[in-house]
Amino acid sequence: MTQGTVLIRSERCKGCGLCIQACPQQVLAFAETFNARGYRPVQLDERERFCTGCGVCAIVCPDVVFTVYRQPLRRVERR
Amino acid sequence: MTQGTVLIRSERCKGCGLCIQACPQQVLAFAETFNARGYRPVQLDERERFCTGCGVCAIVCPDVVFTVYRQPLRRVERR
Amino acid sequence: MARALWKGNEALAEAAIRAGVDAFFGYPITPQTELLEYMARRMPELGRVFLQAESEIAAINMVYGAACAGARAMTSSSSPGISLMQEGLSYIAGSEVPCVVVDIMRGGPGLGNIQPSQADYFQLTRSAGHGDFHPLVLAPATLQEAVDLMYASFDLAFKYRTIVIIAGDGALGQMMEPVEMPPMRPPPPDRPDWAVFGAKGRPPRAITSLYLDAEELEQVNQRLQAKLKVIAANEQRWECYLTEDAEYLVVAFGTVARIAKSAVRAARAAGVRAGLFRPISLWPYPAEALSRLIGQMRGVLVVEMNAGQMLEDVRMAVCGRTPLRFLGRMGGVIPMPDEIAAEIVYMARTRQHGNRHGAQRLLQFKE
Amino acid sequence: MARALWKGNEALAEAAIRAGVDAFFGYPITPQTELLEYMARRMPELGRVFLQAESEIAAINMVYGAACAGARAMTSSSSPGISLMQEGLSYIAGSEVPCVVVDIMRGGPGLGNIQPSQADYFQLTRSAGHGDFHPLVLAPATLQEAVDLMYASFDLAFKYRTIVIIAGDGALGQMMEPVEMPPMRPPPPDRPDWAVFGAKGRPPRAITSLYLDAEELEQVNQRLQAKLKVIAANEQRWECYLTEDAEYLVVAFGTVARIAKSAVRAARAAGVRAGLFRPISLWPYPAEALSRLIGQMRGVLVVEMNAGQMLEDVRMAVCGRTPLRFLGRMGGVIPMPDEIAAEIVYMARTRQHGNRHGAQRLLQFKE
Amino acid sequence: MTTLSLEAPLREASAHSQMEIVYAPPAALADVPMHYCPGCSHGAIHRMIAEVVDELAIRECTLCVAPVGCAVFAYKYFNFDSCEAAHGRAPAMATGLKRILPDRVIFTYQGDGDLASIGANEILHAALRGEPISVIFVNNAVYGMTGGQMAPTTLVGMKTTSSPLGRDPLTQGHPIHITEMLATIPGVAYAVRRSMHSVAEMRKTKKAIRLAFQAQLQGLGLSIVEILATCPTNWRLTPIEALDFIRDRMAPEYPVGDFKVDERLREKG
Amino acid sequence: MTTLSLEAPLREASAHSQMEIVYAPPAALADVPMHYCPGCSHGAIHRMIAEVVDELAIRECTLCVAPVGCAVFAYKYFNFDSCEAAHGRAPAMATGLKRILPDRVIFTYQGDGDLASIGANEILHAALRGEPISVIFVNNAVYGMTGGQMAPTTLVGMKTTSSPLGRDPLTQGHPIHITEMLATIPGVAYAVRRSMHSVAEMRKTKKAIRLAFQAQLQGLGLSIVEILATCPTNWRLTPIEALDFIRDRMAPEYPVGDFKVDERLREKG
Amino acid sequence: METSIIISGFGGQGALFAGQVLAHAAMESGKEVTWIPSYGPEMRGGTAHCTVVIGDEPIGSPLVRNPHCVIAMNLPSVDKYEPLVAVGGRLLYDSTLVKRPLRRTDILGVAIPAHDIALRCGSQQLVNIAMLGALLALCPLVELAAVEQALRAHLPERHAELLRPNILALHAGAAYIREQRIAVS
Amino acid sequence: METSIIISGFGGQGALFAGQVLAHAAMESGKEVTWIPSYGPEMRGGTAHCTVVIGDEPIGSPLVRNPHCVIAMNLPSVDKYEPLVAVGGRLLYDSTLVKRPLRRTDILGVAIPAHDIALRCGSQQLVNIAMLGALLALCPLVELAAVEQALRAHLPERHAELLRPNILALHAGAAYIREQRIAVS
Ligand SMILES: Cc1ncc(C[n+]2csc(CCOP(=O)(O)OP(=O)(O)O)c2C)c(N)n1
Ligand SMILES: Cc1ncc(C[n+]2csc(CCOP(=O)(O)OP(=O)(O)O)c2C)c(N)n1
Ligand code: SF4
Ligand code: SF4
Ligand code: SF4
Ligand code: SF4
Repeated sequence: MTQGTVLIRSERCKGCGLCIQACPQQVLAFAETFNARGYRPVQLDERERFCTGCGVCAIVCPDVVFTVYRQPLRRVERR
Repeated sequence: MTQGTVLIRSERCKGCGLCIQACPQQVLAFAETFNARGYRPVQLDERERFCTGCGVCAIVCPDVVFTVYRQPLRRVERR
Repeated sequence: MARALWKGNEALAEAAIRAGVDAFFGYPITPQTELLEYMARRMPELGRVFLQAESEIAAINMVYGAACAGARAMTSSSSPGISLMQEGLSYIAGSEVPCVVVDIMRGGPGLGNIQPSQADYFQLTRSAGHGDFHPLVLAPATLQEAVDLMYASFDLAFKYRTIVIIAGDGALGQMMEPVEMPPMRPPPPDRPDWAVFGAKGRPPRAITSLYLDAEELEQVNQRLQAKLKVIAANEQRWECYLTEDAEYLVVAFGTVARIAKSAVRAARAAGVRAGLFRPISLWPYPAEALSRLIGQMRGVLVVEMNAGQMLEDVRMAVCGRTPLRFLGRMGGVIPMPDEIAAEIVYMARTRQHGNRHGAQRLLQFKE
Repeated sequence: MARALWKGNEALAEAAIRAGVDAFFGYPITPQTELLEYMARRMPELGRVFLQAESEIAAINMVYGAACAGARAMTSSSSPGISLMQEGLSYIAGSEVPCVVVDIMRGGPGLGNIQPSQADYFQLTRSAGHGDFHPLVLAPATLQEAVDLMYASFDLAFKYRTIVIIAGDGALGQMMEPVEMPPMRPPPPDRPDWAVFGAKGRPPRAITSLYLDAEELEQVNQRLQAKLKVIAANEQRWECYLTEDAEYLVVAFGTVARIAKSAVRAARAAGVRAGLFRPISLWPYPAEALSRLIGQMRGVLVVEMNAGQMLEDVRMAVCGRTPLRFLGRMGGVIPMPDEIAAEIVYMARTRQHGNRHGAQRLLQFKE
Repeated sequence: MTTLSLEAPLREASAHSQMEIVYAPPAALADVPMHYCPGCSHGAIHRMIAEVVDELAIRECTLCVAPVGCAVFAYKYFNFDSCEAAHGRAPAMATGLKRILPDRVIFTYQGDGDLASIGANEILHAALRGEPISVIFVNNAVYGMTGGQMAPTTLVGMKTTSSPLGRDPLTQGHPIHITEMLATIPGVAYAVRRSMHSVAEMRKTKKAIRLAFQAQLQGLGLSIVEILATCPTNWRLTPIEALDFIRDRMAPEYPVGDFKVDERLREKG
Repeated sequence: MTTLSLEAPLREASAHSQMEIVYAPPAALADVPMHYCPGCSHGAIHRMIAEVVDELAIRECTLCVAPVGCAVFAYKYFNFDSCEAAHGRAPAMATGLKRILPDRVIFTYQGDGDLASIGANEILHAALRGEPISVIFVNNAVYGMTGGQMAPTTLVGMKTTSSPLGRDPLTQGHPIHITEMLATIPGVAYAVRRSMHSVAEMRKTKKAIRLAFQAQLQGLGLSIVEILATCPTNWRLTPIEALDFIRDRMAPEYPVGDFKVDERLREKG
Repeated sequence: METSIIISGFGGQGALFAGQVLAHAAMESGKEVTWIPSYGPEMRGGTAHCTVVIGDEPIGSPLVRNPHCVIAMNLPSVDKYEPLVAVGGRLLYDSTLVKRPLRRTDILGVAIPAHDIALRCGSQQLVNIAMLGALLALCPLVELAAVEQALRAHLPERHAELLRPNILALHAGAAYIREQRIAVS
Repeated sequence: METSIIISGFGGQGALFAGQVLAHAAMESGKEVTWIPSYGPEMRGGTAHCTVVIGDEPIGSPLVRNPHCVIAMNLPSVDKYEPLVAVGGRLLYDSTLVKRPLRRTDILGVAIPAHDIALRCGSQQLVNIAMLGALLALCPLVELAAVEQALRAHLPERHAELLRPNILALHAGAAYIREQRIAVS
C-alpha cells in the first residue's frame, strides 16, 4: 500500500461531500467548524494514515480543493 | 380515345412551356403574340382535336391557366 | 377585496390572469422569471395557454400568432430579451394586432447585470423595432399601480390594436408590497372582427405588415400615425406630488419616482419647496402636463437609472424655460432618497445652471 | 484615381475592402444584398474572410467574435435585420470592441417593403440595443461620401472601440454615381492590445460585458459615457449649403438631403432665401452647429422619410426660437424636389407656424 | 385531380358546354394572377394545397402562415384565412395560432432559406413539441426572393450569387437535410420528401400534402412535406432545364422518400 | 490525472515536502474560488478542460467562449484568453474567432438552455459548416442560472419551476438529443456523450474532452462532448443524490456513448 | 414615519424569509410596508439580504442607504452594514458567529447568542426568527402575535413541523432582550 | 442644368441596362450623372424602369417626379409616364407594341418602330438601345461615340456577340429620328 496524503484548501471547500463518499479509503470527513463562506469544509479524519494518494478526491471535487501527495516509491503514471 | 379540350386563360400564362413539354398528345404551342404582361401565352395548335382531356397540362401549369373538359363518356374518377 | 402581500412579478402575472389573458409565451430571464413561473402554475389550472418558448424570438412570434387569432396574448422579459423581440414587435405593430409585453429592465449594455435599471427607455418609447411606431408604455411605481395598469392593459391594447408595454425594473419585479387584486374576469369569448380563425361564412382575411407598394405602405403608416395621435391625445398619464406650491421640480418615473417622493419630503423638511412630476405613460409622454408646470419652477431635476434618456422628453417640454439638472445612476445602482434630496437642496441653494457638483454621479448635462 | 460609375452597395463594399476589412459576415436582405454579393466575390480573392451567416443574429455575433480577436469586422443589413442584431450590438457596445455595420434602411414597420426609408433613425441613434450606448452613425448623401465615410469607419471604430454604423437607404444602396475610390490599404497586421488571440507571453484577457456588481457596472457605464462625450466632441459632421444668407432652413440627411438641395435651388429660383443644413453624423448630432444657424432663420423645415424622428434632435436644437415645420414621407415614398420646394416657398409666403396645409403629406407637428 | 370546382371562372366555358369539366381551378385558390416567375414551382404547389383543402372540405377552418421568401404573398393566393410571419418564424407563429385554435388546420409554407437557415430553431422546437401543424417546405436550393444567394440547401459546388465559385463545403458547409433530421424527433408524425420534376412526382407530392393535413386532423403531431422545387430564374435555367436539374442534381443529394410515417396515418397513397 | 503543475499554490506544502505531488490544480485553471453551488459539476468540468489544455500544452493558443448560464464566469476561471458570448450565440462567436484565428484552439462551453434552446440554430449551422471548434455541452436538464426552469433536455415528467406538474411531452415537447442529431452532420468530426456521475465516467469525460480538442488540432471539423452534469440546487437534491439522478434518470434518456468519431482521430482513449 | 430594517446572512439562513414574515405581520397590523430582496451575485452560495420598510403612509423608497435597524447573521453582514446603520439605529448580530466588537459608538449594537437560542428551540435554522423576535422586543414595530400569525400563514407546508419551533424561537429572541433589559425605543 | 430621363419596359427588355449605358457615357463625357433603378415589386415578372439624371454640377435628386425625357418600351410604361413627363418634355415609345395615340399635347411624343428597327439589327433584344439612339438624336446629351464606348466597356462578356448589333441599333435608332426630321432640342 502506497502512503499518501492530501492538502485541503479549506476556504475553497463547499462541503458538498462528494469526496467523502468517493474516497476509497474513507479518510475524509466534515470539520466541525465553518469556513468564511459558511460551509463546513472537509478534513482528513483519524483514518488519515490510510490515505494512498490515489487522487480520487481530486477527481471528484468540483472546487479544486485538493493537492495530492504520494510517497515517491515509484511513480504510477500509467493509465 | 376520349375527346377533350382545354380552356386557356391566356392572360395568366407566363409562357414557361412546361405544359407544352408535358402534354402527352403534343397539342399545345406558343402563340405568336404577347399578352398584356409581355409573355407569349400557350394555345391549342392545329393538333387540337387530339386532346384527350387528360389534365396533365393543368397539373404541371404553375399558373392555374387551364380548365380541362372531357366528353362525358364515362367519368374517369379513379386514382 | 382584502390587501395581500405580493411579489411584483407574481402580482403582474395574477393581474394579467384576472384581466383575462388567454395565452402567455415566454422565456426565463432574471429579474422577471417569477412572472413566467407563476404563469406556468396558474394558466394550465385555468385551462389557458402557457408555453415556455425556445427563445424570446419564438416567444414574441408565438404572441404574434395568438394575437392574430384574436387572443389576449402576452409575454414578459428583461432587457436583452426585449432586444431580441424587436423584429417581432415591429411586425406586430405593422400588422396592428394587440398584445401586452412586460419588460423588467436590468443593467446593460450587453449582458450587464440583473440589477434594476431604466436604460431601455429609448428602446421602449422610441424604437421598439424598425420603422415608425410607438408602443403604449406604462411605468408603474408601486405594485398596486402595476396591477392596475396590467389589468387595464389588454383593454387598451385591443381598443387601439396596439402593443402595450408595462415597463418596470428589477426592484419592481422583486419587491413585495400590499396589493388589492382586481376581480377575476374571464377572457372575452368573442373574437374581434379583424382576427383570423378560419374563413367560415365570411371572406378570407389576411394579417400582414407587407405592402410592397410605397404609396400603399405610406397610407398604412399614415393610418398608424393617426392612431398614435389618438392614443397620444387620450392616454397620457402622470402624477403630480406636492407640485402646487413647488418651486423645484423633480421628474422621475417608476421605481425612481417613488424614491424621489421620499426625497421630495426630505427636501421640504429642509425647507425647499420641492415637488415631483411622475410620468406614468412614458409613451405618450405627458409633455403638456409637464410643460404647464414648468412656468412656476425655478429649477428642474431629472432623475433616472440611466444616462439621461427621459431627459430628452423633459428637455423638449422645458424648452429652455428653466434650468435643468440631471442625476443618473447606472448599472443597477439605485439612487437613494438622500442623494436625490441633496441634489434638490443643492439646486435650490445655488440656483446654478451648471452641473459640476458631485460630478462623478451627475452625468454631464447642461441647458 | 479616375472616377468610375459605381452602384451604392458595391461601392460601399469596395470601400470597406480598401479600408482593410478583415472579415465580412452577413445575411441577404434587399435592398442591401449586392453588398454581401460583392463581398462574396472579392473577399476570398484577397484571402480575407467572407461568410454568409445563417441569420442576422449569427452574423452580428460572428462579427462580435472576429472583433474580439482584433479584426476589422463588419456586417450589413437592412431594417428587419438590424432589429435582429440589437442584442448583439448591445453586447459589442458593452464589451467595447470595434465594428462597422451598414444599414440600408427600407420601409417599415414589420416586413413593410424594400423601398428607401429613414424610419430607423431612432433605432440607430437612440437605442441600437438595450442599455445606454450610442453607435457612431454616419449618413452619407452621395456615393462619394458613402465611400469616404466607409473608408474612414474602421479607423473611427478602432480609435474609440465603438460601433460605427453607415446609415443609408434603398436609394443610396441601389443608385449609381461616379466615385473616386480611395487607395487600397491592407488590413493592419498588428493586433490591438485589448484583443484576445491566445495568452502567449502575457496574462490572459477576457472580453465581456458582464459586471454583476452594480457599482462596477456603473463605473463601466461611466467610462462608456465619458467615451461617448469625447466622440460627441470630436466627431460631429455636417454640411451647410447656401446657408450664409438663408432665412429659411431645410434640415435633412442622407438621400433626402440631396433631394432637398435641388429643392433649395428651386426655392431660391422662386425668390426665397433658402439653405440646407445636412447632418452627416446622426449620432453625435451636430446640434451646436445647427443651433448657431437658427438665430438667423425665419423658419425651419425638417424633411425626412419617416414620421418625424430627427425632428426631435432639431426641436432640441431650435428650442422654440423659430417656427418649425415638418415634411415626412413614409413607406418608401421619396419626397420629390418639387414638393420640398413648395413647402419652403409656402413657409416663406405665409410665415405661418401651423402645419395645416397639404395635410395629407405633412404629418402633424407644431411648435 | 378530378375535383370539380364551382367557383372557377367559367365565363368562356360556353363553347365547351357539352363537355364535362374534369379539372378546374380549386375553390380554395384565389382567382388572381400569381407573381411568381415563369416555370416556378410555387404556383403549382399552391394549387395542390388548395386542391387538398377542397378535397378535405376544410377551407373554412384552415389557416396559412406565409413565409418571407418568394411565397410571401401566399396569403393573397388562398381563399382562406392567413397571416404573414417574420422571416423564419412561421412555426412559432403557427404555434401561437394552434394553441389558441386547436381545432383549426394550421399550416406553414416555407422556403429553404426561411425554414432551414434563419428559422431552423423554430422548426426544430415546433417539432420537438410535436406541435400539430403541417409544414410545406419548399426546397429550391437558393434564396429566391433576394436574388439567388446560397441557401443551407445549396448543393456542393453549386454557384450562387453568394457562392460565386460554387459552394465549398469546407468553408460554407454541407447541404442540410432538414426532413431526415426532423424524422428522428418523436413529436413528428409525418416527414417525407417529394419533388416537382415530373407529373408522376407531382401527383405524389399532392398525396403527401394530403397526408400531412390528415396527420394534423388526426392530431398525431407535426407533419412536414419537403418539396424539391424549381427556381429557374436564379438557377439561370429554362423552366424545362430546371426540371432536369431537380432530377439530376437535387434528387441525388435529397432523395425523395418517406422518412417517417406515423402508423396511424391510415390513408395510403 | 498525473499532470504536475508548477503554478499551483503550494504555500502550505512544506509539511508534505518529502512526498511527491501526484495531483495539483492545473496551470490553465485560474487560482480563484468558483461561484458554483456545492456539488455542481461545472467546477470539475472546468478543471478537466484545464488539465487537457495543460497536457496538450496549448494554454497560450486556446480561447474559451463562455456562455450565458451558470458558467457565465468561465472566463474568470481559465488561465487563457476568453470572451463572453450572448445567450446561445457562442458557436457564432467562436466562428468569428476561428475564421480570424484559424491556428488557435477555440472552444465553446455551453449549457443545455444556451445550446439546445435559444442557441440551437447557431450550433446546428456551425456543425453544418464543419467549423473546427470544440463544444463542451453541459447538460444538466434544467436552466440553472435562472433558477431551475424546464430546459429542452428536461426529462419527461420531471418537475421544474416552469413545468410544475412535470414535463408533459404533449404540450411541452420531448427531450432533445442534440449530440445524436449533430452526429448525422458531415461537418462533425466527433460527437460523444459522457457523464459526471462516477469517477470512472469522469475519467472518460476527460478523455473525450481531449479527443475533442485533438479533433480540432487535426482540423477535422466540429467536435462536441455532451456531458451529463448535476445541478443539485435546482434538482433539489443533495450532491450525492444528484449523482444517482444522473445514473438512474438521465443516462437512460441520454445514453452515454460515441455517436461519431472521425477515424482520423488516432489517439485511443 | 418610516422604519427601515435590513436582514442579512448567508444564503440558507433565511434572511429573506424573516423579512417576509415581518412584512406580512406589518401589513396585517394595518401598516404600509415594502420588502425587497437582494437578488444579485450574492445569491449563488453567497450572502443574501432584504430590506423591509414599515410606515403609516404609503412607502416611498423601498430601499434605503442608512437603515434604522439591521439584523446581521454573519460576519460579512456586520462588516457591510455596521458603517451604514443610521445614527442612533440598531445593529443586532449573532454573537455566536460574530466575535469581533463593533466599532461604532453612535448606534446601539446588540449581541445576541442567536445560534444558541435557535439550537435550544430545536434547530440552527431558527436563527433568523430568533433575531427577529429580538428586534421586535427592541423596536415594537408589530406585535409578536402578528408575527406568530404570519408564521402560521406563510411557513411553507413542507416545513409545517417547524412552525412551533419558529414561534418558540420568536419569543425566545424577544425574551433574551427583555432579560438583558436593553432600553426599548 | 440637369436633364432627367426615365427608361421603362418589361423586365428583360433591358431598360436598366440602357440607362446604365447612358450613365457611363455621360460620366466619360465629363458630366455628372446618377442612375437609379426601380427595384420594387415590379421586378418579378413585371416592369422595370430607371431614372438617369445628367448635369454639369453634382446632381441633387437622383429621382424626379416629372422627367424631361421618357423612353417607354411597352404600354404600361406609356400609361404610367405620359401624365408625368415635364411640360415640353419628350416621350419616346415603341410604336410596334404601343398602338394607342398619346393624349397630351404639351409634350413631344415620338413613336418609334423600335421593335422593327431592333429586328432589322439582328434581335428584338436591341429595342432598348435603339430607343436610346433615338433619344440621343432628339436630345444630344452625349455623343453617340461615347455610348458606343460605354457599350464596348460594359456589355457583359457573355453577350460579346451582341456588341456589334447593339452599336448598329444605337445608330439605327438615331438615324430614324433624323430621317423623320423631328426638331432636335
Ligand atoms: C430578418 C430578415 N432577413 C432577411 C430578409 C430578406 N429575405 C427575404 S426572403 C429571403 C430568403 C428567401 O429564400 P427562401 O426561404 O429559400 O424562399 P424562396 O424565395 O427561395 O422561395 C431573405 C433572406 C428578411 N426579409 N428578413
Ligand atoms: C437573451 C437572454 N435570454 C435569457 C437570459 C436569461 N438566462 C440566463 S442563463 C439562462 C439559462 C441557463 O441555462 P443553461 O444554459 O442550461 O445553463 P446552466 O445555468 O444550467 O448551466 C437564461 C435563460 C439571458 N441572459 N439572455
Ligand atoms: S468534493 Fe471538494 S468541495 Fe466537495 S466536500 Fe470535498 S473538498 Fe469540499
Ligand atoms: S404551363 Fe401554364 S404558364 Fe406555363 S406555358 Fe403552359 S399555360 Fe403557360
Ligand atoms: S425567384 Fe425563383 S422561387 Fe422566386 S418566384 Fe422566381 S422562380 Fe420562383
Ligand atoms: S444552479 Fe445548478 S448548474 Fe448552476 S451552479 Fe448551482 S448546481 Fe451548478
